[in-house]
Amino acid sequence: MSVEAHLAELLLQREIEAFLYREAELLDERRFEEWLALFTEDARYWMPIRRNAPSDAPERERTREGVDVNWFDEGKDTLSRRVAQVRTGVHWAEEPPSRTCHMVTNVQIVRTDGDEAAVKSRFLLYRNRVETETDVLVGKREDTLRRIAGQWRIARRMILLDQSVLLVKNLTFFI
Amino acid sequence: MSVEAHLAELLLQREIEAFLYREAELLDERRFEEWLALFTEDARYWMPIRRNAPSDAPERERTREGVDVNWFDEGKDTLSRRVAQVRTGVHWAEEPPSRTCHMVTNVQIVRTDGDEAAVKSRFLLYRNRVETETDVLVGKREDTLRRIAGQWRIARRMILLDQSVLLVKNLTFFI
Amino acid sequence: MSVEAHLAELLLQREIEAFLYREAELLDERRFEEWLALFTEDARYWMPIRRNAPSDAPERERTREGVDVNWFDEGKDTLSRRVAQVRTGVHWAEEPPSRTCHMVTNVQIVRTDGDEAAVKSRFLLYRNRVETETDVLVGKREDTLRRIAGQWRIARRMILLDQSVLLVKNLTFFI
Amino acid sequence: MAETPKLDELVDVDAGTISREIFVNEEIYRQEQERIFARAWLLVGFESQIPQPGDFVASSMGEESVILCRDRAGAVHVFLNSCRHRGMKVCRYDEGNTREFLCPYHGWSYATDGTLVGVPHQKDAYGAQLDRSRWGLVEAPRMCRYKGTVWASWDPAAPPFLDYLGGYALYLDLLLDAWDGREGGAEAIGGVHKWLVPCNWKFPAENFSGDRYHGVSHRSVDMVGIGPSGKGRRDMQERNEARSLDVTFPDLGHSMIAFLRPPDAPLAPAYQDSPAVGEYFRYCEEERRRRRGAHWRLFGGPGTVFPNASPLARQPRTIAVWHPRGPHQTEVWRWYLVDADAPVAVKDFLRHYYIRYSGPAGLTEQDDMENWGYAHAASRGTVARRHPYNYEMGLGRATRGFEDHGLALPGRIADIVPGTASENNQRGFYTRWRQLMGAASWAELA
Amino acid sequence: MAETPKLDELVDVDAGTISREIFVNEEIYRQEQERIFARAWLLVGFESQIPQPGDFVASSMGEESVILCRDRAGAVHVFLNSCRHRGMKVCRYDEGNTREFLCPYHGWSYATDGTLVGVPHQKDAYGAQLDRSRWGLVEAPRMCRYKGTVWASWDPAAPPFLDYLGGYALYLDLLLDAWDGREGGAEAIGGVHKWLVPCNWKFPAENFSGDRYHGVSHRSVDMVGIGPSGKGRRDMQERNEARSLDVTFPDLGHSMIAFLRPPDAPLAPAYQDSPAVGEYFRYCEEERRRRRGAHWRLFGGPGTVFPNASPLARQPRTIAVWHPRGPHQTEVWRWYLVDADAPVAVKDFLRHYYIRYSGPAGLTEQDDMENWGYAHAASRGTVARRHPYNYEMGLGRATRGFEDHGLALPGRIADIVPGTASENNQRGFYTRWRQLMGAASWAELA
Amino acid sequence: MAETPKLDELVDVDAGTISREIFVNEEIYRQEQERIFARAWLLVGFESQIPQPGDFVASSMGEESVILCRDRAGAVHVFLNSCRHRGMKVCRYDEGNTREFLCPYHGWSYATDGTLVGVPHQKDAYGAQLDRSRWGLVEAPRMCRYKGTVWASWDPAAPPFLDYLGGYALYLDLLLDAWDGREGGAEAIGGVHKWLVPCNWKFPAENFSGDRYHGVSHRSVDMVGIGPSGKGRRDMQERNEARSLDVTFPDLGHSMIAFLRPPDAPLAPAYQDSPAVGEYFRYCEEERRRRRGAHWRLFGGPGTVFPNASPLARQPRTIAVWHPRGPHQTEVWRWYLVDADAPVAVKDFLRHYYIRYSGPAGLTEQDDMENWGYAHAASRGTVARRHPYNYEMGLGRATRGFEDHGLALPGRIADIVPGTASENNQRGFYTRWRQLMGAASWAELA
Ligand code: FES
Ligand code: FES
Ligand code: FES
Ligand SMILES: [Fe+3]
Ligand SMILES: [Fe+3]
Ligand SMILES: [Fe+3]
Repeated sequence: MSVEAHLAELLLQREIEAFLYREAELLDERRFEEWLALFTEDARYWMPIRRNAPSDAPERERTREGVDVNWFDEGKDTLSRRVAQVRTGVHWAEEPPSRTCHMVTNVQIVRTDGDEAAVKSRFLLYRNRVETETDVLVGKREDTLRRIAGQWRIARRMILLDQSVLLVKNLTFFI
Repeated sequence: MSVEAHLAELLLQREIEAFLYREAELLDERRFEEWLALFTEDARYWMPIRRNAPSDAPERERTREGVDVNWFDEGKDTLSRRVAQVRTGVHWAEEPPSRTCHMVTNVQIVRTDGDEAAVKSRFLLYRNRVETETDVLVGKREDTLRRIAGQWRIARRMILLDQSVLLVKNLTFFI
Repeated sequence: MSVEAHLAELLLQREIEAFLYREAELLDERRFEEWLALFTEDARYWMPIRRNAPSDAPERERTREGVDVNWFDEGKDTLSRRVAQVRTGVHWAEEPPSRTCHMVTNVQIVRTDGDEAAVKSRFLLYRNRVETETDVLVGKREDTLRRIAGQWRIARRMILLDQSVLLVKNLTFFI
Repeated sequence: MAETPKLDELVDVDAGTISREIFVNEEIYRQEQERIFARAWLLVGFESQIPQPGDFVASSMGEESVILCRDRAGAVHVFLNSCRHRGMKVCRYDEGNTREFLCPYHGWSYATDGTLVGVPHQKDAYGAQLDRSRWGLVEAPRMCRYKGTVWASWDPAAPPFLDYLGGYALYLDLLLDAWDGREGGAEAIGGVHKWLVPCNWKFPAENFSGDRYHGVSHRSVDMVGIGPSGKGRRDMQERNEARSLDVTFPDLGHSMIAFLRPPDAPLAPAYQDSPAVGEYFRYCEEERRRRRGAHWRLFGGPGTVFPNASPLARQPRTIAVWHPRGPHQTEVWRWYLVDADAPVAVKDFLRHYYIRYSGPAGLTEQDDMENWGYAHAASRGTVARRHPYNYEMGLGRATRGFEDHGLALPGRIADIVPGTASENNQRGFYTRWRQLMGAASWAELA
Repeated sequence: MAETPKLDELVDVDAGTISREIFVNEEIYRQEQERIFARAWLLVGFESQIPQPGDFVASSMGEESVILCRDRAGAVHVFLNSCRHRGMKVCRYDEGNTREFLCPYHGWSYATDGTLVGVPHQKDAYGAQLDRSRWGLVEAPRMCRYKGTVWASWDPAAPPFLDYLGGYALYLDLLLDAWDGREGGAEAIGGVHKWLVPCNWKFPAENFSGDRYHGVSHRSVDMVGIGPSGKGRRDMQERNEARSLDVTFPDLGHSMIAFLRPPDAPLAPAYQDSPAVGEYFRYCEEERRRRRGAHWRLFGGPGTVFPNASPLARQPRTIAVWHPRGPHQTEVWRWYLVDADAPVAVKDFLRHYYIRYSGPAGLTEQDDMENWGYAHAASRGTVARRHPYNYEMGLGRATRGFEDHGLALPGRIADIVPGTASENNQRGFYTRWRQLMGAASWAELA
Repeated sequence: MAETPKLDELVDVDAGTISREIFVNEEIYRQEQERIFARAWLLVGFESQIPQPGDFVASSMGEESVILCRDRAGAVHVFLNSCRHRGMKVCRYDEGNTREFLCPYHGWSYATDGTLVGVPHQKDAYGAQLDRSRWGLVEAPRMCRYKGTVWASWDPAAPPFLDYLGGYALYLDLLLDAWDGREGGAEAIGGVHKWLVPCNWKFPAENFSGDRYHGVSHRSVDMVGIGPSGKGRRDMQERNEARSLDVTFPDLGHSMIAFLRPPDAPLAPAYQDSPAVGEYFRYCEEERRRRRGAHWRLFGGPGTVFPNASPLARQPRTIAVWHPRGPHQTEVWRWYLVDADAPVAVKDFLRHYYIRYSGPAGLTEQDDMENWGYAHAASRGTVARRHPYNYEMGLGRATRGFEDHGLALPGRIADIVPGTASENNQRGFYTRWRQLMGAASWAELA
């Protein structure tokens, strides 16, 4: 491959890692409006429920987007309402605000297609609030990123939380 | 250094990070046969037991490869049997399958020598299974990677788990 | 941008990631004197206490450097004494030594200015000692790195631990 | 802590005071497991979860794992999920279809009807010793299927389920009957929300029994708007036009928030975010008026079937079970319901609404969990436990024999000023709680 | 476990043996909450934390969260942080300024003086039922402000705070009075250290009461040097020249390590890392000698105000509270003090010294936490609990009516060989612990 | 829960039923600590772990940390790992060599024979007060070295270890004697597996006592093959040709699965993955036949020395201790044995086999842990606890005075059909458990 081609590959990886780190920064600094702006208007945000299924029946292992009850299965409109709720100042579950930390690792560009990139990453989300309340959520994300006017946007996010019974009392944060 | 030299360095780092992320993906997607194929035929897989030793007697701090009882101290043949066991469908400790997540960070290429690279990384392995059973293992890996026919392979892995008494009931997964 | 310019960007990111991974390696291998040498003579090491404040009173959310009581608010001299203490062999809180693992992620270069770089990163610090004692600390770091004689040095570090009540009994390690 | 006299000091529904002890005390919790959860009728699941012979789903009764299963002959069973030999959990899957449950420890196997069918080396190892008929899976001695739901009790002496429901059936049906007025016809959407909340199980149980009072909890949602017409939490006009009734059956423990619309009420605008959905409900309501006579006027809100099953009859239409997990933790299971015959577009519209409203990611219930958790935590201390909770709201203002334009409704009913509230239902809940905790057997309660 | 006779077997201060049971036994812990923490005077915070009307800070009394608040009229209150309706924690902030505390569950609101001022729909929902005057925030019936500190007790029958302090006030003042000899004048630096330690609360309480003996714990610090003159832990000369007194009040439970300098002692060199700071203390000491008469000679070290407030009078100048969090865990709160009038440079110098010495990141106290944690853990076992701790050090060698060059000091005092130690103070601490644990009421103790 | 009559209801070995309570009940667990673990002989470690004077290793007896130490004079001791002053854990290392144990809290120091040799400032601080001879480390009053293993008991009245072992010594020797028939000669490979399992300690203890029945647990390993000849779990021919004996000593509580080969049995092929290893064992067996007379025919499998030490005599050759860590958790310690004189190649071959078979990473035992953990969890519930476990297998089919071709074997022996199983050994284990739990002292048991 030519120097330019190699370089392009490296730059793309760098760009996307930077994008995901920036996203985490916006979330943990509670700059939610800027975070929302990272999503395309037609964005999908989906987090299935995981089930304990026999190893030979993987199709039962997670709930279906657009069909079953999921943890999240929504578009930008609902995401916007979540952000608006935090800003009311009377969203008690986030008053006082939680201290969150999104650790993003294992960033993989699995496919690029014109202005779209399919990206996998892993997350560890640490939440601590009030006195000693502490939660840790770990899992994978599969994003479809789209380059619009030179800026990357999230067109689709699938969140695969590695829990079946959710071990936290609520999901008042974004992953 | 020349542009080419710099680029080569960056590409090697990228290649190896991509390799380790890919490995984690295969493990967490339970594609164990593909994962096995990442190991050389003469591969070594070693995880010592850690001891509490005086700071001035570091030699007592871990068990010895090839001499003492370790958590793992084996080659590809035993690894293959582990994979075969998971596939029997009656390996109860993994039925239903565990939900695992390998987070890989701090990838350092500490030495390259022809087709071999000595690579250090850190891992956080999250395991959740059945209802609420949850384990977190954290530590370091020291790998010797070998490039064979243009593909990286794991020729040797040393896993330094940061626990003395193992805090999980079994090790039915790979690190 | 020119190839050279792109490459320079990539190399800087790589350099700084390598620097932070190296730092973590020195800490976890307890090579504290080498770690100290990574700090400039005028270095500042600050870790504020976090408070639960109303979302509309963010100024109350953390203690002030140089004014309030903080977890850490010191320079290289005090850091050096901490290292010297570990080396006495009678610093009981680290006898036997803790097993620590610093996982560093989300490395962001937020600003460069001549020989200085403002760098953000996230950490997960795992500590396990004696039999089953285990602590996990998660949060962010904001570093000012300075290039001196071609080597990066830490001129300033702010550690934002995502806890209010500290959930560990002591801070006998560095973050 | 557990003797009857003490309980009387702790729970004084007539005075409207209840001690915090019953929420945080370990001994009282232990007694609840014996006297309430090992005795009462509990919701296990939905028949629609196990349509075929051999289908099973894991469920929970109180603290314990159970298997809801349809045997090869089509009969429904509820089994304790534990092998009779050494107790191994015989089923560790959430759902599936099977011929038998094979214990992975020593290989005893149980048919889908619970009988012990396989015992390795039985002849050589046990000879005549083992009477297999006595060692099948422990089956809940009482099981009842009701309009698609499955209920069970561990106590052979428990009253029949319909007696246990009593007059409350009328209200539970507001959840389980189709909105067009036909009997039954509700189905659970695939996927069950399961999550942990750090509070005693009675916080959510009493809240759902009839807490109209916690509007401030949800003020943020009312400001943002997530309802089916884009505003507030739900469509309010039909509620606002109706009489607001807090219905409880103190001697059964069941309660519901209900609404009774005027005889001549026109159709209230609703589901305006989707013409198709609006149209569907308009059609259903016409059908409902036709089929149900005066009863079309009645619709429901949240409620609780004693002890821990909480229907929410509409907007959103769900049923939750509050499984105790120690005195200080509750595992919530939540099913979401739609009319089985509704068009796909309607089901999908409702599913989106349900999820954004309910559960751990629901804009509304996130704040409930925060309140239940910290209310519980702040009630554990030595000094806190000396100060009872206040249940005086609307004390003495409920009546039996409610009637409106010739429509009589069962239960002890508080007819409240719309927009306000009463603790009539919570007092009903704890009246029954007190009865069961004090009684050595169902016979004593008769 | 909790009957009086048993306690006598467990605690034998005359023989100098105390059973490990009192540190690890659940039942004894429960009784401590009733008989000690719900009864004794506890340190809540500093007035300087709430200078303005409406200012509040969250604090803790025993296991429970409380609010320390200055009402709109300027009066100081201590409230249980729990709503009277269903117990919700009404204040989840660490500090702030407010007009009222609004409960986020149902919206009851309480004025800063604790009165229940807001009850949604009171008229419609409660009518005459609810007597608001009976349902305000639970206020600590006893509260006392003392030289900038705020103390409270849950027991209306508790003796007045000054009686509770008794002769110990002289020693507590060594912390709270300005070093130049003026009354009061100490202020807490902003920021409170709060952290968890895996040990029973009595380990730190007894250690601070007067443990001169654990030098080996801190040997590493003595080798490294973190003191204000660059050596050891602190400036030693003034200590070395002084008489070393272990002071305890067995019938109060309070203790302190104190030092009495010779009448003719010259100023001892100190704070040599900073001429400015050294000069400040030289000046203060002159003032102190002038103002205090013979009492200038007295200065203090660590101590404990029974049960769990531990002043450290100087070098470093702090006060800690050891909040019980179950028998096996303690939450430490630690304030750091300076003379309010000291120059900024002095305050800053001291702040740096305090932090590197104290708390979880303090080079000195890190090792205390290690020792307390593993001493506790190693005392939980069945066999360990059969072997009491040893408190024989200096048994029978303390005297009352201590006097030196005409200066009489209160308390039972062990006059020890400088550099050595005694367990006089720990025995005093457990004497009082035994009294409170055995008494059904304050009256019994009178 | 803990009174004798109740225990009789819970444990009925004659009927073959045992209540789940004894596995999950907190009070029974507490009583086990007093009556079993503070009284019985427990395995502490191996002499080979402390070859030199001053060598020590940390170990555990029941819940408590102990130090196994060889003093400067070469004598072996077992000490409670807790300082007599305030309980600090005096040794926090897993192993090492030392002149003394220095307590890091106040500096008391103990010689390797446990005597209190160092007390800072003793003269000035304690004067005549402290009788050092009474405050040495708490030493286990009973300690016994047996063929390289070290055992101890906290009860001075415990019977001598050899009486405690009784006729079981013959079987324990199958682990500890060299395979060539010489006495002793086994050594522990360096490195001890230590890990936590979420189950009561009796699950593994009874499983090892003689559970031939759980083949289904290990079916996956039998399919994959990890044995020394590449197939199954181990070499089976010698087992298949032998008589299968389940041996128990109900009045001692010890058991083992044993095998008795025919007098004329030829050498069975084994260790075929390595000619060298196969040759070694062939040679050893010849020696063994020469040295042991008829006894060469006997070899062992898994067993349990009451209460919690479990030898596995061969394939793999290990011994485990099941340390209780609360009723719901067990910490396993596992040593792996080889003949000290075996060639390095043989030791290395066995080490690989042992590791892939045993422990948390062992293909075989991974599934045991899964079963023990979920069997325990599924037995905790209120309803589950009403249904006892079944121990009827082979009831009444064991005999005393077993003999075969003139070779008499001690113990109550069930002679079972090869490939099948019996619960003879588990019944023996619980018979003794019941005796100790019911007896106030060893005297009562005599
Ligand atoms: S536990 Fe199920 S067969 Fe033994
Ligand atoms: S709990 Fe505070 S208002 Fe109801
Ligand atoms: S605890 Fe060991 S010397 Fe004090
Ligand atoms: Fe609500
Ligand atoms: Fe100290
Ligand atoms: Fe097994």
